[in-house]
Amino acid sequence: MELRPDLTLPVIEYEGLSAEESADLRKAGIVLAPLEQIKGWARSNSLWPLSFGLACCAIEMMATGASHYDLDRFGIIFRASPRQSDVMIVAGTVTKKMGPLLKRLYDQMAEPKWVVAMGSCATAGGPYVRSYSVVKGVDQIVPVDVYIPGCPPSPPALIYGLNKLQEKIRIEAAGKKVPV
Amino acid sequence: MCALRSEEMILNVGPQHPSTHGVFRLVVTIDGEQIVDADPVVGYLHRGTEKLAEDLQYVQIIPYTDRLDYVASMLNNYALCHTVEYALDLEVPARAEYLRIIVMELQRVASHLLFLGTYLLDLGAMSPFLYAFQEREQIIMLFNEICGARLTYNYMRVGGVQWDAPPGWIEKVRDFTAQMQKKVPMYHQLVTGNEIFLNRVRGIGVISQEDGIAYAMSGINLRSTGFNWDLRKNRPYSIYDQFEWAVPVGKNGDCFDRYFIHLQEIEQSLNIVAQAVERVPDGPIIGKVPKLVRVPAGEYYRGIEGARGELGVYLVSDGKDKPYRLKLRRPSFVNLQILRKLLIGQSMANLIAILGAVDIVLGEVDA
Amino acid sequence: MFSWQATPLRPLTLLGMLIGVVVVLALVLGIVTYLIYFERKVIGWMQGRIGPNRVGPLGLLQSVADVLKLLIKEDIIPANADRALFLLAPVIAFVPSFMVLAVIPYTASHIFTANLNVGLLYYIALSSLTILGIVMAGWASNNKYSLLGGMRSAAQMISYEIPLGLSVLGVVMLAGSLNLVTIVQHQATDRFGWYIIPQIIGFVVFMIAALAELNRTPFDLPEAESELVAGYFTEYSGFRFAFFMLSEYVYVFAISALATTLFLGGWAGPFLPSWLWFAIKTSAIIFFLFWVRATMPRMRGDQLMSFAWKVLIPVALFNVVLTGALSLIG
Amino acid sequence: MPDDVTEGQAERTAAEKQAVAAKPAATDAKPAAEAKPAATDAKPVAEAKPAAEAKPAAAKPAKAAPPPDPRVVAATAVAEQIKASLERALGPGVVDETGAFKDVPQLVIASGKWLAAARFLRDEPEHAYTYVELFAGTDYKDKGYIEVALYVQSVANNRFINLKVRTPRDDAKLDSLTGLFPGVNWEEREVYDLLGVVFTGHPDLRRIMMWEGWNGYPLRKDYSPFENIPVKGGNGS
Repeated sequence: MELRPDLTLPVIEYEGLSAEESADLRKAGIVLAPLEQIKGWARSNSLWPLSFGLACCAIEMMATGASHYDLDRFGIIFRASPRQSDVMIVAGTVTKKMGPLLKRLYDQMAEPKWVVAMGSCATAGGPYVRSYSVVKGVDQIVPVDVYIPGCPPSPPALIYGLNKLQEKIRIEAAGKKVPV
Repeated sequence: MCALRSEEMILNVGPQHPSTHGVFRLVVTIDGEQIVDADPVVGYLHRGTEKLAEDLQYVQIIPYTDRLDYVASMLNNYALCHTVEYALDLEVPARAEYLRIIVMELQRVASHLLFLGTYLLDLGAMSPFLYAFQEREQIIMLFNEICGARLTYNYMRVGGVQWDAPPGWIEKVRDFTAQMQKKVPMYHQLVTGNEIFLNRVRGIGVISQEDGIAYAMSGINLRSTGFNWDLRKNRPYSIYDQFEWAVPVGKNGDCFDRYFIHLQEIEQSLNIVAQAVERVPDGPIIGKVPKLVRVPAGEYYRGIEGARGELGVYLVSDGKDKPYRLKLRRPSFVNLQILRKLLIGQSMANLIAILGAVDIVLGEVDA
Repeated sequence: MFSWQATPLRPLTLLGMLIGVVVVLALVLGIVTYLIYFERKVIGWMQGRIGPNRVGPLGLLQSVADVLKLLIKEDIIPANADRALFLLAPVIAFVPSFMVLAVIPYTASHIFTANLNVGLLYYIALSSLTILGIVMAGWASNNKYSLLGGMRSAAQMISYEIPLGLSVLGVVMLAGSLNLVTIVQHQATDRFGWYIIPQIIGFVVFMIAALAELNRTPFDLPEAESELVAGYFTEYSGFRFAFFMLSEYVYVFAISALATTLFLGGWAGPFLPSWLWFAIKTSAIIFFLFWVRATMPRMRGDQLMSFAWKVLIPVALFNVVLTGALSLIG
Repeated sequence: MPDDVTEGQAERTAAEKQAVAAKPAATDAKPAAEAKPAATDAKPVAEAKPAAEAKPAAAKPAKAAPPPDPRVVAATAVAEQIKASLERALGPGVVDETGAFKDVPQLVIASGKWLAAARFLRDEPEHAYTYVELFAGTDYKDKGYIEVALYVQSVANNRFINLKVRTPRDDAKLDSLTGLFPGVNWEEREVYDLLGVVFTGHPDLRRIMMWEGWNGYPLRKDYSPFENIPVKGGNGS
């Protein structure tokens, strides 16, 4: 006789998932869902960004990592190697010359990985949107999770953005849809 | 040694590399740990500022200068405004000049602090970086108070400054200056006397005076060779001639001299600020400037002493409200050319010490 | 006194041994987890920061989250890497770091200690095995930074093995034994007290060589972030990277424990229980290591080598001669 | 060839230049106090002229302007004096045009003599223009040439001049100065990259800001980013 877990287990509707995904998650059942949440907890609390500064925003990123704001409080420490980092903070203007290299760095990072577009240049080209050599937003190259406005965003803004990313990781791990 | 000659290896340092301070690539050919050739590749942050400026009015270009040498934005602001004022023969009110001097010299301190921090971080010492940032943060807070921005100030205007100092700001600057003057000896204790540090930077990356001039170097890189050349003294602009201060000059032109002059310049800049805050006059903060600045047709070039060297603006005007051509003489760009010469023959471990001491900001190199 | 060697091997004893192993392992993992936390906190305080404080109370779960995250992260094996060696390298680097812990006498009752006659030799011999793992990692990654890091590491660790070995010779001469338990007992009865007093030169050499062996600042060239990105483990991600990190911190603990044992009288001390004495002394040494890390810049490769061969080894040799002469007179 | 073109252009632009030079003089006649320090600055130069030069610089082009700016007059005199010196050494036709803006003397060098003139001014002890302050290229689309400006400074005498050279837009070619001033190496590469001037004799003439394969020269006035789609993706390698 065929085992039908979707019949034997209580039917849970996961928010923001397609019917198949919802069914998959139901098959996994109650045990695995909290496991996902634990994973989400670990991942969100140990976000290691790639130390990768492009322009002005990098200075604010450094200032955020320094004593006054101290990203280490959130368990965020900068790693030099893309292999060991989880999140790429694109801090600054992405030029057309830099774009392919940025893509390569993104590809070198291990899953799961996230991208934060810091500042208006990385978001949409910023003041250089009319320039011949600037990519109008890093989302043309890599998928972006969090956009932080500002030119450059102040350290509190960056911290807020990273906290939002942590929240997003946890919400997604709980199987819900991230409110936009 | 020759018998043990090994295969040469090409190593790509950057564009993403922790010690290139941004997107700078250095293709080094190494033989063991010895550098045989080095080819700096720049342009990863080329944003076309000069082209964009041709479509902008003068006041609209000022924010773009902020983003050139983004650790010394005030000085960039000034370079542009000064050139336009020079072209217009404009008189700047005294209060504006004093405010400019104060923010420019504080900016120089902030910029040099950032150099100290990152340079020592490159050499493997973590703490000085964080100490330097603490001090820098205080300067940033002062700037935040006077113009509402932390990094890209857009503070200066043709003929003056945009905002007057808020009440109590001058006193805050005075307090900070006094406190910072006491902290400089602390840096000497922490870093200058460290034997490991001295061994890494003394006698490394020596620039001779002839090379310094031939390679058109400027700023601390040139002064470290023993050549006394500071535009604030040699071609006085603004009101620098009204203050008592000295130009620190190096002896050997090595990395240590460059580091040490940075520290000494912090002292001198604080010195200027301390004198300036005592005699800030009252009055208007911006001169009689037309709403729409039109520069008479012609060519103008003015260089000022930026944090990294001679920061110049070359302005070709055809009499309109927009420049016909705006060329920026970026000191980092010019200074960086000597890198190849400095690196060849050195060991890999010295690469970082040499590159760091040239003190470049990529936003300025690539413009 | 309890000794495993004196106990015949019965199923019950075997079970006891296994339990002992698991307890030590769990203990060390706990220690390492909080060592990382402690390092981040201590260095943070020295730099005017707060350090991790958001994950769990006071940030105590920070390292747990880090390790968990690394374990569930994607494990990348670069396409051009030497697959077999790449997989093997973290294991080879990691296993000896735990094996050396077998000889450390934590308490007065050596329940968890192999009372080896050649304990010190065993430690030094096994700890040099890690170099193999590091060189393998550097070579197998097929990355130039990794290779340079691995090579530098090998050169550095081999050079500093010698002063490390020589520096403990004085202790061995005074105690007349290579057995770590005996060394601790000797210190309790020796007329100079702890060996740090008669062996001060040896202690200094030992600490410097230990810093170099651990690849810590100012000798952290192999993983010099500003030069070689992340040194020999540049290409490692996920739990393989965690293995390298773990072995590094296990060694921090192990070398501090060894220093305590050799120079600070091990578990011996008045009033407090012996394990607490051991913990206090070891923590002090660990704190010292972190302190140095927060203070010093990095040395340069050639200076590092010449320092080992031209300064440390002669000094260590002199110490051996001096100790011999003194014990001949005394 | 190019020389004819530049010569012809020079003829026409000379008049313009003078008119332009006169204009600032007219505007800044009022703030006399402002002009004073610059005037005193220029004075020693003006005094040094007769001492150094037996031949008097007869032509003073700024004389026609209503109230002549003393800075411009002095600077133009210096330019004339340098022109005379150059022509004595390198023969006539070296300098196409002289003039001044504010206190900066300007000389337009014939493009064929660019390297020789720069070398002469660097090596001759009386000039000793050894330090390059600025190297910039400007595209004059309407006039059909690209102008390269070189601000060189005499460290010993503490003065600086603006040397200029013009080359046609369609076939922009100049001698490289890298042999004289290593410091213009990257500047020339930048001008090559952004304005398309080929520097013959440059040891390493590659694009510097954009990558090889990029189409067009962005700083030219007729450049449009939409027509110049890059040939291939940039990665700099």
